Amino acid sequence: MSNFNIMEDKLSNAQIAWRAAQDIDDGSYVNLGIGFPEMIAKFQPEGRDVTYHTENGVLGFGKAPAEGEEDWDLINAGKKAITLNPGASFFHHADSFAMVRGGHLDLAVLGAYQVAPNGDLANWRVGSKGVPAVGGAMDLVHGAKRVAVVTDHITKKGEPKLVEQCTFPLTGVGCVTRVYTSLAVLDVSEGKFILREKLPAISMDELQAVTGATLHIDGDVADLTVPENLK
Amino acid sequence: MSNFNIMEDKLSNAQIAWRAAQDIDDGSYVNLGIGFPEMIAKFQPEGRDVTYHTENGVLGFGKAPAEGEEDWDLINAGKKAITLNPGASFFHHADSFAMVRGGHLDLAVLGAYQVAPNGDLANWRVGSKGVPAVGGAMDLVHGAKRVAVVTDHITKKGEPKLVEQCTFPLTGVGCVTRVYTSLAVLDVSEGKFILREKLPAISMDELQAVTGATLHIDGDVADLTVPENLK
Amino acid sequence: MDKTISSVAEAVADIPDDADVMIGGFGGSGAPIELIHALIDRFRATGSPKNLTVINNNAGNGFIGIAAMIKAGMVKKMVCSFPRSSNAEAFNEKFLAGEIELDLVPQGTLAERIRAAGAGIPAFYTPTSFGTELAEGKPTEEFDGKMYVRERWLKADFALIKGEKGDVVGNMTYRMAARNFNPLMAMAAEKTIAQVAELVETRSIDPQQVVTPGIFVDAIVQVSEPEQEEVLVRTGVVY
Amino acid sequence: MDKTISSVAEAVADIPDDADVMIGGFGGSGAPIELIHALIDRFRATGSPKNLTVINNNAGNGFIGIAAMIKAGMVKKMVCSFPRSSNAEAFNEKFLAGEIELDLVPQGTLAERIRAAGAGIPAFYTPTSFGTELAEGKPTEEFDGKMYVRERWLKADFALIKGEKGDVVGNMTYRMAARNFNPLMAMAAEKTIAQVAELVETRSIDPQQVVTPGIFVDAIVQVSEPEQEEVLVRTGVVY
Repeated sequence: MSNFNIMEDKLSNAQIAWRAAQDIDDGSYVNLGIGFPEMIAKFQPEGRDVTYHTENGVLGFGKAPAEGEEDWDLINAGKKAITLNPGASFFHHADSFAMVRGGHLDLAVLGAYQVAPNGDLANWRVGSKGVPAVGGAMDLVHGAKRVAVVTDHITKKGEPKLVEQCTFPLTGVGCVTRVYTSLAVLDVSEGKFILREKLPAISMDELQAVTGATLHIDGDVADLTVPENLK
Repeated sequence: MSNFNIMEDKLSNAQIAWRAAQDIDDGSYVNLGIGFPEMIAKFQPEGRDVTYHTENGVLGFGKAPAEGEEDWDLINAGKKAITLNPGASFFHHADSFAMVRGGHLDLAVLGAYQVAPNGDLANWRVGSKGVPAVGGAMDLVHGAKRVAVVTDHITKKGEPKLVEQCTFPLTGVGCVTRVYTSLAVLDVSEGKFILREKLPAISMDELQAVTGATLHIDGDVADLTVPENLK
Repeated sequence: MDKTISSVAEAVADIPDDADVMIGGFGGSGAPIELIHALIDRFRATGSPKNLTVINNNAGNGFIGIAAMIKAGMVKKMVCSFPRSSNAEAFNEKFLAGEIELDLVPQGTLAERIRAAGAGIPAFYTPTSFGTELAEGKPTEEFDGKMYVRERWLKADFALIKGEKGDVVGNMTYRMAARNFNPLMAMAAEKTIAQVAELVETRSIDPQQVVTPGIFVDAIVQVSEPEQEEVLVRTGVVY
Repeated sequence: MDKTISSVAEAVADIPDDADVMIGGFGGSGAPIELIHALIDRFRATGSPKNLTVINNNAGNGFIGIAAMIKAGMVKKMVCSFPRSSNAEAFNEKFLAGEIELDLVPQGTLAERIRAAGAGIPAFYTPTSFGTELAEGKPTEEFDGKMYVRERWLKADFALIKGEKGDVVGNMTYRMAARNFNPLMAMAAEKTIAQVAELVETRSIDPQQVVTPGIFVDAIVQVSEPEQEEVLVRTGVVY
């Protein structure tokens, strides 16, 4: 066994976001889910021209304004104040979700409670208690050319989030195409998790042990590395 | 028998259009079909503020421009040049037909080959020969609060256009609510033609004789009169 | 034709008990706060309208707008996509106490159902929610190898919406992302009541820039300096 | 991101044989005449693209635009609502000779099917055409006591559209009633190619005035003084 300590050696959310950001193509249209996925924009590689979509009817928004500079008619789906990049546009909610469902986005990135190898995603509620809220998650998982998930590899209790079958209520069936976790990068294809990258320090056995579904290998497994200065 | 001569004494198209125009309410939104129905706008009573809709995405158009003044990006569904009234708006075809199907128009007026007492309308083709063309007719018969027809009472060959059952291909089923003909004004309700007005010179028997469906009376039958100077 | 109403009180005067009311806005933008508050005033003064079904993306925040309607006890049911948020106690408390109903609809489906109502489309198929608990009991169908859920149009008796500029015949524009659900709801209600920051007396909005054509608007009232929901929530204003 | 193409010839260079091509415009307004003519030039020079299915409200008029495509023999099938009109001989002759197919679609259904394709809605119900021969073979269903016909989305491989102003990322506006089908087709095609009278080099169109957001446009070319179909037809121009 290696001396890999999962709680200490796994990637932070910022590091996962950084890794996911490397796969955002120049010229692409992207929707980043509320919360953790939003962080990805911060790590967009230099020189790539990416247009961000938000469900409430804005295409081409930029960074958050300075505090005190907010215009509350200019917000994203997470209700946070945003600014506009040149070339932006406004539209109503039906046109906004036409972009989502109609296959016009190149990429949507969401968080996850659970992902299964058949592409099923559970990310909207964990049980029947409390007030349910779905927002645009069930729409976002359909239509985008690629639907990626960013997530810790395991829950705070140490349970796997990559599972043979989702036990939490589903957000969508067969929708996820790639998963970026705190330990690995995996493609979801033909009912399998295909391991593309893993942290160099973790062994295959260790990784499989904290994964609730079989990991498949198809070609090389690259090292998952992030910039040293990024914590 | 009276000495009514149907070919000489019936109303002209202009006179039918004048009669139909009297029923256009102040403040209403109206679509007038291509051709004969378009003539109705000319007879809109003074003091009524009517907004005309055309399928190709204009609300609030006005008269035709003077010859030589046409802008061919400003046309109606009949491809004729139009002008704008103050308060006009442009929109795309899906929004335009949302207005039609969605019940937002107060009135649509169309021509007819045949109308039946169940409200069926045939006005788009007379047979299987030639090039068929439907345009917006099948949409216009649905959604408007009132769907009226303007038509000669009989064909050029003297055959009735108000018939028990349409024999020409249908444009819509159960859609017509009122008919203005060259001899009479009729409501179409509960599977019946209900006579509301007729030319004073024609007797009930004579009118029934040139009508291919039973005429029903429900209350008074008023005189159908038009201004003397209108030919 | 003049659809102008002189006060928000008058504008909402004929909304009866048990009405289905769409209310525009998303999060802190685009909510017709003054129309909502006029409705609350009426309820406080007369006990009516009550038992309302309110259709909005959210279920109110803070102590104003829809949250204040809920708190006041006017709302029987919320139809929305995202009732849960950091300042949604008004709804949360009533919901957990079983005192308010919730019809949870995915956001894109909510928008499309409202648009369908306005466009005379009684039902449509969407991939959204297929295979989830929100599709339970709904017809499904396969098209081109993919599964879809059939959804019905969503109509309302009234829509309360907020625009930026309006004219006397009801043509409207919106300010930035405050557009959101407002143009859709305008199409889907039996009667649409709009508040605008600027009501131009003449019919002078550029026809190419009209977002909501007047045909979709029944009454329009000027509220020159409208409150912004987000600001009211952040400053803890109680209505 | 720069979607600018320097010539109409280059813009249409990759449309293959057998493609489904949506072409914007209604009657004499909004037709991308120069893109169409560039396609005809290519066909005359190379014999390709041929066997096209063309989707447009009409089926060409006079001796230019779609009529010239038909005359040239590039078109296998027309999907349209109104092929018959006073100057539609090009289509009429081929149709009556059995040399071109026709899929006749009511105008509002055509618009909605195209919009549905762009919006990811595979099918919807409409009252239009119920009980008529154009509904034969289509599923029908009753909703709230009224009968409706189920219609499928209508997609295309390419859309050729015409706008007034455009920017390098594909944001577009339209001139008056030349808007018509253009914004819908932009949404419904795998690849949308737009010609605009003014192509602004910077991304400077007011975000509130954009009608077609750039996400729906793949290639944009400037045609500074575009021909107007109606004028070409009236003056008898032959292409």
